[in-house]
Amino acid sequence: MNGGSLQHFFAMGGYAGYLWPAYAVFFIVLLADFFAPLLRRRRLLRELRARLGRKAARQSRQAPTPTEPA
Amino acid sequence: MSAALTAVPDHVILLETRALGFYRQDEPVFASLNFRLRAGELGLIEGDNGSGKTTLMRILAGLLHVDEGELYWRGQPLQREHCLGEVLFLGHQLGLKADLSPSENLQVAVGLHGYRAQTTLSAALAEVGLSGYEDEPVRRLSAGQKKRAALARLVLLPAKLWLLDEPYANLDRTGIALVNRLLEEHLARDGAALVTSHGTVSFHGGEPQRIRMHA
Amino acid sequence: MSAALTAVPDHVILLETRALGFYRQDEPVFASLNFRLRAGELGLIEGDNGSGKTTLMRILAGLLHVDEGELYWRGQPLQREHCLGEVLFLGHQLGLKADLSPSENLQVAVGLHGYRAQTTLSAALAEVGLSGYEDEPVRRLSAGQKKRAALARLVLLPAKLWLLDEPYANLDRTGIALVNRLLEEHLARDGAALVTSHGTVSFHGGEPQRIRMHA
Amino acid sequence: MSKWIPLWLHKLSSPPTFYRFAGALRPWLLALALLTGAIALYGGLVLAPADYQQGDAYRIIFIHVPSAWMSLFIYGVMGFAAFLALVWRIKLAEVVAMTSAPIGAAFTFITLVTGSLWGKPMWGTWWTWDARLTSELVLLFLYLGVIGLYHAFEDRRQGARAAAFLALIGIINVPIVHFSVNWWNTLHQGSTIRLLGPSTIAPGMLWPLLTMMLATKFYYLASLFGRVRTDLLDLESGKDWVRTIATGSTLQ
Amino acid sequence: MSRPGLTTACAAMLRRDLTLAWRRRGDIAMPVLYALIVTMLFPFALGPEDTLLERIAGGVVLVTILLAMLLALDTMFSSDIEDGSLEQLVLAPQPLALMLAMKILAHWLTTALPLIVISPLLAGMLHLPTSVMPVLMLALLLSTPMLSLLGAILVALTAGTRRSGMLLALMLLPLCVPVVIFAAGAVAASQQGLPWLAPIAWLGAALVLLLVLAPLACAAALRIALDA
Amino acid sequence: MSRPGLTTACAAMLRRDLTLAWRRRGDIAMPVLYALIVTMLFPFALGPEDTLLERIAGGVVLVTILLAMLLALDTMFSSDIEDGSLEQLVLAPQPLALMLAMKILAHWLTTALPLIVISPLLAGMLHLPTSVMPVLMLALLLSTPMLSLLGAILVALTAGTRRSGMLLALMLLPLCVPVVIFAAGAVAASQQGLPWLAPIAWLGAALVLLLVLAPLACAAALRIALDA
Ligand code: HEM
Ligand SMILES: Nc1ncnc2c1ncn2[C@@H]1O[C@H](COP(=O)(O)OP(=O)(O)OP(=O)(O)O)[C@@H](O)[C@H]1O
Ligand SMILES: Nc1ncnc2c1ncn2[C@@H]1O[C@H](COP(=O)(O)OP(=O)(O)OP(=O)(O)O)[C@@H](O)[C@H]1O
Ligand SMILES: [Mg+2]
Ligand SMILES: [Mg+2]
Repeated sequence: MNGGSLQHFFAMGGYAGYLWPAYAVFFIVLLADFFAPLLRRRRLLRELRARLGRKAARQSRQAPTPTEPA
Repeated sequence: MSAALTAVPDHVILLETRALGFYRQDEPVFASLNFRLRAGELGLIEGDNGSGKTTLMRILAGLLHVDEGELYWRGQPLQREHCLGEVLFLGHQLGLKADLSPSENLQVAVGLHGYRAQTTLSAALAEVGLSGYEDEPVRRLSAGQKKRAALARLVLLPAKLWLLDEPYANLDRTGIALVNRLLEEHLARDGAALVTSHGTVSFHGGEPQRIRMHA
Repeated sequence: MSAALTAVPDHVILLETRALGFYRQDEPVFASLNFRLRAGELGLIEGDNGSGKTTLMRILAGLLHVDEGELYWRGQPLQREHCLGEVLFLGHQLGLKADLSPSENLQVAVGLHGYRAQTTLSAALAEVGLSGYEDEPVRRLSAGQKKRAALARLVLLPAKLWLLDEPYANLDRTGIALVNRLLEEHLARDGAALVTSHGTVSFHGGEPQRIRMHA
Repeated sequence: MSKWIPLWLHKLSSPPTFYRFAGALRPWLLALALLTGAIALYGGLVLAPADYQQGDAYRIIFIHVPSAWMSLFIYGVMGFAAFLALVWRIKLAEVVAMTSAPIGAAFTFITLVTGSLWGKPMWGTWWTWDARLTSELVLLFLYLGVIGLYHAFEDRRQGARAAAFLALIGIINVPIVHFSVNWWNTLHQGSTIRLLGPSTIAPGMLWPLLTMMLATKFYYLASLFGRVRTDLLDLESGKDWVRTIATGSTLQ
Repeated sequence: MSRPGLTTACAAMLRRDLTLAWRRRGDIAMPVLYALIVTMLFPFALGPEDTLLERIAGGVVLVTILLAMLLALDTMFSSDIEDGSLEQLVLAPQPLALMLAMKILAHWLTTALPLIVISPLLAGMLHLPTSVMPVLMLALLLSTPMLSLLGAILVALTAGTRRSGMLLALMLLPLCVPVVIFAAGAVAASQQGLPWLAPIAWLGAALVLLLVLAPLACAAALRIALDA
Repeated sequence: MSRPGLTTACAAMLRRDLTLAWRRRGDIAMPVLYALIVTMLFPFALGPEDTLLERIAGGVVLVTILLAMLLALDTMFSSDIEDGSLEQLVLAPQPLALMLAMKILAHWLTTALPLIVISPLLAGMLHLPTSVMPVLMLALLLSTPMLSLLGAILVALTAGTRRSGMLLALMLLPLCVPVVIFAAGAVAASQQGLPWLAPIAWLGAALVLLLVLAPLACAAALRIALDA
């Protein structure tokens, strides 16, 4: 394909202003949809590690101190 | 701390009621109530269900108007502006926002009242047995845990007079011991407290003054 | 009354839990809880604040689902349809409409559950010490009076099993005695009851079965 | 009760098994989606001839129609999973239903946007309150309602069941979207493409469309598996198998 | 010791809710006042031009009344949840769906009925021709119970959550739209002298279906929402 | 032992209310969604005729936004009363009027501001000309705080009563009407190419007055309402 027909291709018979935004929305939305859970997964694992750490700390703190007598 | 050294001037009568009475629909809830509460003293308000304990507390806190008789604060006729910030009230409704965590709730209280000397927020929460629950929304706490979160205000805020309406309700035994310990420390700091309670309060810091409400 | 004559068949195991467990956010509130409650028996659920007493009660009442383990009712796996109307639940929230009077509130309950034999509405209110307050809107009652209005359901409605979450809270001494008397009568009628409480329950109708919740 | 489900399905519905299964399959699904998608795009944008009426604008069809189909298809999947979740309390079904919702919402959104981008040159307006357009907008609201309800609950599983209930109620909207062009006189195109029976569309336009339809299906599965894996980690965060993953070990 | 019959139980529920509504009769007036205010504000906001007002009257009245109902929906179960009455209802030995149907009926009687009664007044304020009013009221009589029933399901679903307000609006919208379209369609047709029976018949059929299904769905939803 | 300064206290209050709003961010979206739904229902109810919609757009948007705010007003103090936080606030050693001003500010930020932000969208849905939008937003910026302030006094007055709903609507109506008239007047004038500054100036003057007086009145009203 030469430059002229490429330009012709992008012009889309004068409908470029409608066609390309449509395709852009299609790809952007799907990309966002695909990567959102991956980011969430990373955050989740980080939080989970932090929580496990806290829990271990709580348990080690609780173990030696017996419950107060009434 | 410093108050203990200057004991004499502080042992004035903090709160005094003279012939206090309150009416609802022209029927007396209580009438001609007289008592004096000194700094360092604990008053125990006793009475059956519906005898007017909560009503009395709300009057003393300044939430209800005085129908009859007079109220004196440090020997002067009580005016709300004089005792603002010196009185801490804990009622049947705990005044906690269910969507905030205990520590966020306390931060608001501290923002309004300020800290008592030598206390921190996390220490207060630890003292009432809520460590580990600092950041849980209050709605997720059990009934007793909510009560404890409200009690942390007593640890944290500066106030001379505590008005505690049934502070023991919903608490387990360590919780009851906690309230008693807080009261003892408060009295030792020359604070005063008025407490309503139905249970047998095993309070070890001396004999409290008993105020009976007659229904 | 008639049940006392045919005591043997009724002394079956009313409620049984086998390895009951409940999780919140994947953390156990309690786990592997086993107990049996027979007709005529009182179970006392003990545990500190936040140990899961209320949670257990709500599971037994059928308000929360069973996460783990099994529940048996009269020897059969429990299904809500089988025990509807046989279980009466009194929780931290009393289930009273603040705009209705105690007697109106009870009328609704009676409309849904029916009367127990030989009871009337006004007698029930008198028994819980609310005579004179029958037609006062509940919002105008004191904390203890509200509790008593809720307790009147126990007097009035037919039910085999009572689930009472901290029935003593907010009550004065006569109120506590009242709860104990109601419990004794209920057990004598071959009813069963599960009660949570922090205070020392001075219950005179025999030694209750103690169920401890470990936090 | 789960005895009704065949054994292998039962086994697969155990969270750690499915986590591994989905993890293994997902890259392949993604690759398939990209491959078929690329072919469809080349076919649709380059090879296919221009429409004699609409010129090149009709090429929006290659994303509009597959997205529209997906918006309905995913709702169907969600409804089915919701049913399983409500009746048998299968955790995996809850998760599939709840993770389908955002993907479905994404496709619905794409349908609405591409539709109005197509509508401006064809009908002269971005939007009219016509039956198909409105019911598709309602579909978006339904998806958003399901997502919102799910997140409104503190307890994830309880939220999943409540939202599943809502999803089931809303399923009546799916036939309305599909048949609205037959039931009411609308501006929107009637059915031209039939999988069974003759279609009234040129084959040169049809095959890229069907290929794109395949691509979106593959994409849906890939995206779904990714989301399900993440949600399972969250839901099962107390369990040992998640702990081993969190603390960085053998399982991926 | 006998369990009360269904009629007794239904009567007890209905009586309870009506008494409560009467005790708070100010709140019954609330949707009515709201609708009045909205209808009064329109001439202020749009200018008092009779032909314009007449043109939009039917639609504005319908939308206003449905919104006023939406406003009141939120409270259908909320106070019962807060004070624990709903738990007691769930535990009562009566079919929950039936009891909820009574609650929905009471809600409709106390919010929708007053609105329908004043709808001619509202329509008159906007100069709707008197000949159209019977159709408007018929449309309202059929569409308001549908909103009550649909709303009840959704309110029940959000009962256990903290964000009920927004969700309710979001979830109700899709269900509102067809109701509004058909009701407004009937009114518009009648105003233009066209036959208006078809949309009314559709509304009626949908209502019958909902009358049977909605209470059951509502009961199921409530059980899910309370289980926390 | 030192009492915190006014800024600390104000910051604590504001932060508390904003955090609470954020925790229930769904409820912030509620008035917004409500306004969106109302605006969407109009084309359904009136038919999608562009000139008609354009003609009524300004008025409908104003009325809708004010109603959405009215909707949210009711909750300004209610939850604080129920859980006893308001008692604690009254007993705090800080000027109550100032603390209430902070609450009102938080309320405006969380309900009115989002509405103002989406108002161009609403207006666009009804085809209001873009040139009129700045005037519409200016009118909203001045009139919504007035509603918040006036509403706060009324809500405080009705806080102790049980019939708050009706009372609130009844008392707010006379106060709403002038605000709507001036705001709609400005928008209509701008839409017709006439000068619109005079009504805007009136709104501004009233707002300044209210900013000073309303918190004081609100504090006094609350003390009365709690004393029961
Ligand atoms: C916002 C505007 C639009 C929306 C929301 C919309 C929505 C939809 C939906 C939901 C479908 C799938 C229906 C089904 O599978 O049952 C569909 C299909 C389709 N749409 Fe649109 N659409 C819009 C605008 C347009 C425009 C402007 C055109 C072309 C002029 C168009 C052409 C088509 C075609 C050809 C189909 C395939 C029909 C078939 O064979 O099944 N759409 N649209
Ligand atoms: N709605 C809830 N959501 C999440 N967690 C909760 C909820 N209610 C209670 N919890 C948590 O579950 C645990 C058990 O609570 P529960 O109310 O059963 O305790 P309890 O034994 O009744 O205590 P108390 O004596 O204080 O009433 C507590 O740690 C509490 O924080
Ligand atoms: N808001 C109210 N309006 C009218 N009357 C009230 C109100 N609150 C309480 N009362 C009545 O006033 C009397 C005293 O109530 P109060 O709450 O002070 O009692 P109490 O001693 O605190 O009782 P309890 O031990 O039950 O908490 C009671 O008879 C009650 O019915
Ligand atoms: Mg009391
Ligand atoms: Mg408890």
